[in-house]
Amino acid sequence: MDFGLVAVVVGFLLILIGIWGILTQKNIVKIVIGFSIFDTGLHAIMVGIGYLKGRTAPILDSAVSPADALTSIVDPVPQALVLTAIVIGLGVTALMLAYVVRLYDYRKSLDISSYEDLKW
Amino acid sequence: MEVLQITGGFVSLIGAVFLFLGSLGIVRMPDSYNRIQTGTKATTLGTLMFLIGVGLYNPSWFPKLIVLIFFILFTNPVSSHVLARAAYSIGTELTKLTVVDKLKDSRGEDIDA
Amino acid sequence: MLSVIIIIALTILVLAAAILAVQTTNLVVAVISAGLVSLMASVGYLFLSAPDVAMTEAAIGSGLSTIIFFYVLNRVRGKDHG
Amino acid sequence: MADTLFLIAGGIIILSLFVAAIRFFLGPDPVDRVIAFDVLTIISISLIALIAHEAGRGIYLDVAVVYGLLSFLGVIVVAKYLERGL
Repeated sequence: MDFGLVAVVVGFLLILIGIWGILTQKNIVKIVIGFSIFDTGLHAIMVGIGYLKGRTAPILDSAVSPADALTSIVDPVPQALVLTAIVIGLGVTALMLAYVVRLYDYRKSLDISSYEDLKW
Repeated sequence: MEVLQITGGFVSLIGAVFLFLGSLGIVRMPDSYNRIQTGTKATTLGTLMFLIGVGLYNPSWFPKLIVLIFFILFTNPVSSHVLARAAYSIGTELTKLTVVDKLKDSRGEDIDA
Repeated sequence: MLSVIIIIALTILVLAAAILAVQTTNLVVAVISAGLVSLMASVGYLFLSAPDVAMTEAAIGSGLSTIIFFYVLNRVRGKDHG
Repeated sequence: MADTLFLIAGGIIILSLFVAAIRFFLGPDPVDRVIAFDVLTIISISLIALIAHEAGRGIYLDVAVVYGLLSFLGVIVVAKYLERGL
């Protein structure tokens, strides 16, 4: 059983659930939660692409010597990308929540259908 | 060496049984306070025994496991205490089988308690 | 054999928690379910040989973002939602 | 012998993960769900120790230390929010 393929499939399903939450919910906080689930699915796909079957973590210690590191560790570059993406995702989520607070102070409502200033 | 590994396996098995009993308790208990009680005590003991069993199997991991064990031992009762206090103050109802509620009695008789 | 069973269990729990987070109407339950999605995903990262990603996901996705969400829920506390 | 014992212990841990998740998905009150979340975190710490034992890498135990710290903080924040004091 290839764990990388399982991670890609689960990440794709998480992205679908997140898009479903963003498109169907009326509450603004629920939309931000849908975005957060979308983000988690994206990270699972990126880590699943970098996985190689039967290999171990790219950290050199007593279990993995530097001599045979090339044939026994997984690809470390997608993991480094995902580390950056997680932190950036936290920043984006915090920015969206700051806008939620400002919108609530403006009109005292969390329902997305009560903000219709740009409708015509 | 073989004795140490088999001892570690048995201790881990007992810890896993305690974890299962704790999680069975939060399904079967009748109200929130009983669930807090069984979900904290039994699972803390189970986790400690499982980590000690893993440490007996691999003795070189003991320093990291000692840190983890002390951390769980100190923080887990605090969180359950804070949660039980919050559950009482927002008025979660007790089960019908409750015999005595000493917090309500002591709050009833003197005001500044 | 054991790792395959653990992977199947984690998959079921992640998808069920994500559906509960999107579907429920109580905001507290939704935020805790989103935390459970991050928790189970970070156990799953250990099977993909990525302990650094698992550590960051546990610290940020399950810990810090839950704290930020509850801070915001405290600021926007109204009468129509918990 | 010892490997068989660890295999049985792993099976019991997976079973208890599912049993605790039942209370998480059914629980009528938010307090019940927070308790189930706490128990799921504690079971996950044991699961991480088991994965580290199966993989033979001691570096995986650092993830469990981070878990222990943050479940504590998360539960306290939720309790303070429910108590209207955050």
